[in-house]
Amino acid sequence: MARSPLKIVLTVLVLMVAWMMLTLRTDIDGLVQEIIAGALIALALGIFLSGILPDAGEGNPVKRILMFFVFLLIFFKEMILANIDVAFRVLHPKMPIKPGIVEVKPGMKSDMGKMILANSITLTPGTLSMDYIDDSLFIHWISVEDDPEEAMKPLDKAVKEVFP
Amino acid sequence: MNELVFIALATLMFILMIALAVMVIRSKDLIKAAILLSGVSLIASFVFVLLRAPDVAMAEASIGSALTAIILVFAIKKTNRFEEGGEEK
Amino acid sequence: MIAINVIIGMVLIIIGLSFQVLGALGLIRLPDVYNRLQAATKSITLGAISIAIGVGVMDPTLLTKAILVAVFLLITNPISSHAIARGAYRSGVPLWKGSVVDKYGPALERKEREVKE
Amino acid sequence: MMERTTFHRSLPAIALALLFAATLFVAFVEVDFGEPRIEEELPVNYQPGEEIDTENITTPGLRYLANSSEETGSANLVTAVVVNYRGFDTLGEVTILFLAATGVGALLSFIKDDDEKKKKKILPPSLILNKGARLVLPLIILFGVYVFLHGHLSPGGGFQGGVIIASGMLLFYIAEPTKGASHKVISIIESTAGLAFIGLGIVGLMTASKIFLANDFAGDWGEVGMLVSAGLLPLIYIAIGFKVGSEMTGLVEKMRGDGS
Repeated sequence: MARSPLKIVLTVLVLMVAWMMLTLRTDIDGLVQEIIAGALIALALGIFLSGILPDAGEGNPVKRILMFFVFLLIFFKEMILANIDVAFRVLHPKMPIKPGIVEVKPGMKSDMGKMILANSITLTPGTLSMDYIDDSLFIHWISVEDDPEEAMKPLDKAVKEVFP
Repeated sequence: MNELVFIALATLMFILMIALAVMVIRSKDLIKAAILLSGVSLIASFVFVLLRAPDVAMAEASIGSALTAIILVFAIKKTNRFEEGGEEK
Repeated sequence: MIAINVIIGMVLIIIGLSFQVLGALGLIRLPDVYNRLQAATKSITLGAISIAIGVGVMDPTLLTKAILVAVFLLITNPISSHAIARGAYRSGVPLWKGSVVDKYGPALERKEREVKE
Repeated sequence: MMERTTFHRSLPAIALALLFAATLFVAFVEVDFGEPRIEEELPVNYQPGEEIDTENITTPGLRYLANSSEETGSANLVTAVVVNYRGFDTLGEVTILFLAATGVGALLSFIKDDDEKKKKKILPPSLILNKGARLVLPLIILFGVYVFLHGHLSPGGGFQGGVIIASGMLLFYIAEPTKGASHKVISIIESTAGLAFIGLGIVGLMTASKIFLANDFAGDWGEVGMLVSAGLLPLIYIAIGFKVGSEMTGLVEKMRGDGS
């Protein structure tokens, strides 16, 4: 949980964007006031709270931000597929399920990456992340495959590019 | 809002609230009762939105359904989970 | 004549609602807590996001707030379902009898023994 | 849960509750919330926000509705009433909350945690919940600040914003059972915010109207609807937000005990 200056700057920027999204206005005077207030608040929160944010790993920031959008694309595609999958399983008269809890080993080291991977696994087809025990992730799988690691590869790779 | 829609929604919410409140009273498991109570608060906050009182709805949603439930759960954890005559684990 | 953004918003809201209904159906039909959570989390997250964005499209002044709500839901919903699943397993809710494999139980026992020593 | 044998005993109570609910419902349907209730007192062709002659008006609600944005500079009528017209009551309300939190702390200080419970080793908290709570906590606090800073513009205010911040801290406590904000910091924030509230009241004593908690700068700072407007109202709401937030956080912290 090192507090590098880059991390504080990024936190302040994200909080600032969130503030502007909350207080969007069209008149110039009001906008200027909101920007000043938002900058002060984001600065204070960023300096005080960037220490508690999870460790995000290290790497080239520009490349990681670009890869984040690639990850978002993959993630949204998987999420829509997941919903169609749920619809198919629920509406199918025989309910083709073969559930079980399997173990996979994610490739990333940073805590943030592990958390994001677990979250996106929960929202992708047929899987629900249960728990981390010593670096291995336990997944409840609605129809267990022979090689769960292989099925996780694309998502794991995408998250690893962003949060190594 | 359409008067009829308003009446239908409000009636539904009131019936749900009463049903949940009865379940809270009759539950022997106190943690279950605390969670159901937070459900009552959530529906109450929706009713406040229907009655055009968003300020009260915000207070009700955050105090009633989040803080009260957790404080009750913390309090129950310090004593017994089940009421007298209830099932023991 | 209805404006085009209202129509798009309505379509998004209807899609979201139908996903929510499917999630609720899954909650009834599937056999155990973990399978039900799967159906519920996925369809309710996408359904709620779709409804939020739909409202944002219908009223463009709310769009940024709707996106913020969607981001918040995307972070918090999977976390809460994970917490429910973990809590259920650790307080002894069994898997469905048709389950084929359970690697979590032994690992959890091993870890608990380690912590106690 | 619902034993059939005792169900008939609660039937009268249920019937009574239904009757009560029906009465309330009828009462609610009759009331036009948010609309001026006594239309006879309104001038012909009245538009909301238009200034009317308060001499002939006897209904306080109508008077607030017509003149609040002029007199207090607040775009949110509820805030105008809670902090300006009924500011003294709000001070009392905050004091009651403070007393409740203090009382809980005093009661719980008699209960000693048994040492065996402390020694019992538990599994560390789940990594996903822990990191997720850390990730969303700044966002929740930002939203709480937004709610109490915009109390005079949009629904919400000091109480709501403070409670939102407290529930964010509660999430952090659940995710991180062994850590938390120190009691000292919480009580310092709480007392400073309380003093600020009283201080803003004394400002009212020193300005033109010489009344405790008067809002004499209402028209001077900015137009209605701006972030900087409504005189002292936003400052009072900031003080209330910090006070309620720290009080509720302290309450939860006390109830939680030591990591159990």
